Amino acid sequence: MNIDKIKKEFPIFNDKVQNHDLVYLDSANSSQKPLVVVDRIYDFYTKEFSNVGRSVHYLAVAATNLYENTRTSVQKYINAKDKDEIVFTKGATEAINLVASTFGQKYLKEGDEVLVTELEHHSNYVPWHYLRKSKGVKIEFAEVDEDGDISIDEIKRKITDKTKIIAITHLSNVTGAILPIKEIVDLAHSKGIPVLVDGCQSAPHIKLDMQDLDCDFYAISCHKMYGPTGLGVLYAKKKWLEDLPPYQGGGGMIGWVKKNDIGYGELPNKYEAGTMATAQVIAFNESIKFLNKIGISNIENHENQLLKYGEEILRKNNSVKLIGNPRKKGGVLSFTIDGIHPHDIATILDEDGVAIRAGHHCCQILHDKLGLPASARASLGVYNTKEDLDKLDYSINKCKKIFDL
Amino acid sequence: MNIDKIKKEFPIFNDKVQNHDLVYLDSANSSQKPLVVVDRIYDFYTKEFSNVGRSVHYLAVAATNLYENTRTSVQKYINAKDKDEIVFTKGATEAINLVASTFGQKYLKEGDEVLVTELEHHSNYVPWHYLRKSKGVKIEFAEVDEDGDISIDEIKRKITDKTKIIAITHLSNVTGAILPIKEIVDLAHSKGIPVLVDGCQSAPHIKLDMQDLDCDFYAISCHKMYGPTGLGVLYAKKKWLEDLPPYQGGGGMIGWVKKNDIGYGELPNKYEAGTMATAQVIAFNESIKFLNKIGISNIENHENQLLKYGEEILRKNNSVKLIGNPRKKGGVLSFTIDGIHPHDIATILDEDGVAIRAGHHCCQILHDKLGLPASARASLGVYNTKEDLDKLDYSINKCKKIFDL
Amino acid sequence: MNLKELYQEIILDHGKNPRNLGKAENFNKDAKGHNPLCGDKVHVYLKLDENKKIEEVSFEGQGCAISMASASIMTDLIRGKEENEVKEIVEDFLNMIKEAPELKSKNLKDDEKTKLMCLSGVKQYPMRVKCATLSWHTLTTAIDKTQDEIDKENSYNGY
Amino acid sequence: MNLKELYQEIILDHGKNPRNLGKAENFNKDAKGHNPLCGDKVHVYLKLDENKKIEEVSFEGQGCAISMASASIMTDLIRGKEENEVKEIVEDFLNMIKEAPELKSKNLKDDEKTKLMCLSGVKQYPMRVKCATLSWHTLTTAIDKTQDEIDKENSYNGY
Ligand SMILES: Cc1ncc(COP(=O)(O)O)c(C=O)c1O
Ligand SMILES: Cc1ncc(COP(=O)(O)O)c(C=O)c1O
Repeated sequence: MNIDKIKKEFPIFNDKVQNHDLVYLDSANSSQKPLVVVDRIYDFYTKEFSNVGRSVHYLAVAATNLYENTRTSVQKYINAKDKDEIVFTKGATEAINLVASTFGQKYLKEGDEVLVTELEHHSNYVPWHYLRKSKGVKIEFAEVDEDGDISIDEIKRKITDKTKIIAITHLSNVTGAILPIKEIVDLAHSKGIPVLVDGCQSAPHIKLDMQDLDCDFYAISCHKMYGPTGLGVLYAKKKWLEDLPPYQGGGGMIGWVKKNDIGYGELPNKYEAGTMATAQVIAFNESIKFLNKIGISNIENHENQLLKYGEEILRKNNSVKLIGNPRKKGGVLSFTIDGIHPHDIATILDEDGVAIRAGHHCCQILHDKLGLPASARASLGVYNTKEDLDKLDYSINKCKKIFDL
Repeated sequence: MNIDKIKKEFPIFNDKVQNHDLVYLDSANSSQKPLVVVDRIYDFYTKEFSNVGRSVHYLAVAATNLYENTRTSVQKYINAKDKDEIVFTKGATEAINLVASTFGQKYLKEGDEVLVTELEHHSNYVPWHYLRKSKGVKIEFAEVDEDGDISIDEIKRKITDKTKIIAITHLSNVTGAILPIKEIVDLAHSKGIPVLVDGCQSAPHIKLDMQDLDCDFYAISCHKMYGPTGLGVLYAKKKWLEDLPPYQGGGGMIGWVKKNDIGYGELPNKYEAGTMATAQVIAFNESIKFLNKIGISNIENHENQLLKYGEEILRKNNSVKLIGNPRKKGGVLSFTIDGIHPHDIATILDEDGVAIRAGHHCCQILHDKLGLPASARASLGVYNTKEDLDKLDYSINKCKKIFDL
Repeated sequence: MNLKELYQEIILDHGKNPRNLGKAENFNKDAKGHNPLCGDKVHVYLKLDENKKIEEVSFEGQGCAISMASASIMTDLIRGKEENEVKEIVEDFLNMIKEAPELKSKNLKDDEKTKLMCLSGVKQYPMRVKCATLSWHTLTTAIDKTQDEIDKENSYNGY
Repeated sequence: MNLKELYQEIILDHGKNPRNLGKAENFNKDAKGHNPLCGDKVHVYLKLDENKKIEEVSFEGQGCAISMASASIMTDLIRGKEENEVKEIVEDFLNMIKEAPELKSKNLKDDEKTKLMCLSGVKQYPMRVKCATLSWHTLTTAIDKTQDEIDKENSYNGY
């Protein structure tokens, strides 16, 4: 696996940013885009543009086919059983809102429990909070252990007779913990509880297999997968998509419309109201092809090696404290430095062209638990190298010098 | 105003499509994109990409500024009072769903009435239908007259003590009727009723002034405004955005987060949950600049002239029946031909490179009322010419020949 | 693409003057089909005799030349055939429209095949395939309907 | 951009050893400020005497060097000044951070201006402007608070 070659496929690394080579360590936030994806958007808009599924003219037919091709690619990428189980959304956030809203509407009532974890991103907490407000549903939190991990035992402890759904991250965007989803789903299903998985951080980095995981819902964010912004995927088992009420209403999702009643369309149309993100969906096919070309297990290996290397050098660096030491970990290096606030770290690193993120990373519950107002996070993508991590280390030392540590 | 020059700004017209010059008469469905917009997307992804508002590094700061610049441009384009009144959504459909859901939640109860019209697109009916199902709200329809128009008197007739909101199109995507929104808003406000306007078809074609119209909500679809797919705008008066509950929940829209409760962020963040369509928002600024450069009143004039010309030649064409003859009309030519189904028309026209739309155009209520299962629709954009309409006429005659009319 | 292949004489004729149009008198099975994207509708009526032979068949509908012609030709063709034969013909037809170069069914006579092949022009028009197949899918629905479903429907009128 | 300008000696010093940190004993006005995107928090306590002069001021908070230094310098600077003078200073400071090249307030002595200008390095770091201004906005909120609002708050604890 030739990272230099792969890196060259990303135009952003070919130019200097602010007179520096860009050391991009913010992929958990959003990944950079390979040229093939950007080119596809360009070509589609300049040569082939049409809206999807509504007109019978040539361009519309072609666009509709391209759009549906991406659905098939996504299906294959995550090994879903049926292409109708792939719903395109605005993002992972919308995907989770869709499930919380429709599942909540149909199945949740006062006193029912939703089990989430302390690792959850706000996008996998706020939508459930709405049901607390509107229906009196209770939200229970599986707690992280001292390693920033969640064990299957903790899940077991928190499941009660009232647990109606489990909403859980696959890979924590702060501690990097990879949770044992398959075991959790097994456990949950043995009690008749469906499971929604927030797969934002896992989808670009580890192999996914919906039929093996057997989860009920899986939310994906395309812009973290080397794809365009404004696009996400909800995977849901067909039985749920057939069973749950529709989410947004509008053009394209109807079956028939009368003044006194409305019938809804078949899958997957039922959940794709209005003009969709046509160009983005079509371009996302190139992201999938890009991932497939390299091979997700190669990506996983590469990022694992980098992660180990990064942990090694940061552990050696005095006053740097790594956050989380989970059993299984993905490419996220969150840390603090005693005496320097994460924002100051990020600003000083940025001056060297090293882009990381500082803050609570939309995980305030977790930061409260860890007793941290904020943390610094370096996160990995397929284009990162050991040199990037060396530069990170170098710039951290610069921070320490400025702050006289 | 030099249409040839303007047309050259749209790369799609520079190549043959299916060995024909493209005669694109489907802009009411979605418009073609000028090169500046596509280039902006390209440059952003290849040189400047970062997520918005979350990281403190250079690229993130720059992206955030660009993102907010578009908000200001939209504000100016529609003359809204405050930039925080501009909310970016997935599309107009989401914008309307947002209002129906949040307004419905807070203000609607059993027996309350929502007043829509028979002209409405499904996107401005289905979201209200949900409230009928969930809350027992009633939906009343202002009826079209024989000209496919809605008069202020008809609105007056349909308002009752129970009317809690009016949701109405500005410009019908079938009959082309431009409704007297300002008068309707005046009337509604005199009775304390807020008004949501579906501005999908008006925004790219006629001058908008939110402060003058004084409506409460206005929904816009960017892909019909020479902008990217997957993006819409909700304009809402600040008092509403402050007053209504949030819509989707997730990252970026929170104020503070605790295990037992959540506070929401300030405007406009409150309504922009999750990673937004960053690249699309940034590129949409170029669409606004493009519209401003030509000048919306020039566009309006140009399209009006074309519309008159189109009506003239189609009226002369035997067996073509135009749909709708409203007092004020925008650039939409819907028609039927006795003895040829609209789908057959569209297919035959397509063979000549003439792209129109056939079907119910997401307006089934209206088609039921008109007694039509479907219609054919040629709709105009800034790049259209009289020659385009001549070709339309020519190809219609070819249809007639094939069908022996 | 080729308009002449799509709009052959026989299609235009059946499109303009559909055979077997109207509600059947004594039908014992029926089904409605609908394409929500374009608004095409069809209602197929069947009268099966005690041997599951199609004694009478007709349809009501609104649609383009392709869909009307397809329904017209279909109804002409299945009258007198047995339920199982018809199901086999439907499958054969759908295969042909989707990808197969020709019809293979032993339950179709050569002149019937020729007639049906007039609809094959639609292959080159993906958006129009649904027009050609709607009535065929609806026919299958009607045949597969159980007495239970029929009873239930009689008390509801969806669209 | 220039890190040295941003992290001047005085900023680092105030950042590391903030003055006036802690909850005031006998405050009569206070307010909490919060930046939801980054998690910075500040709580400003004021004791105003009968002439609306700021007798005592302190703050509690979590944040970066910039925000801690800004709060520290601010609190040092406003002690002993009158409410109206302070409001004018806040405005002057916010203007300077936003765009004005210098401070203009007559209520600031020259050495006070020099101290405050140490925060001007933040101008070149748009994402950090909020760090520098959070405590100042919070100060304004505290000053503007009515007795009614104070009473109401005592029964609720938002964050
Ligand atoms: C009048 C009208 N309203 C609403 C919509 C829905 O807009 P979108 O599909 O962009 O969400 C459209 C376009 O499809 C429209 O023409
Ligand atoms: C773990 C996790 N969940 C959910 C999200 C939300 O995804 P999006 O912002 O693309 O909707 C993110 C990314 O921001 C994330 O990292």
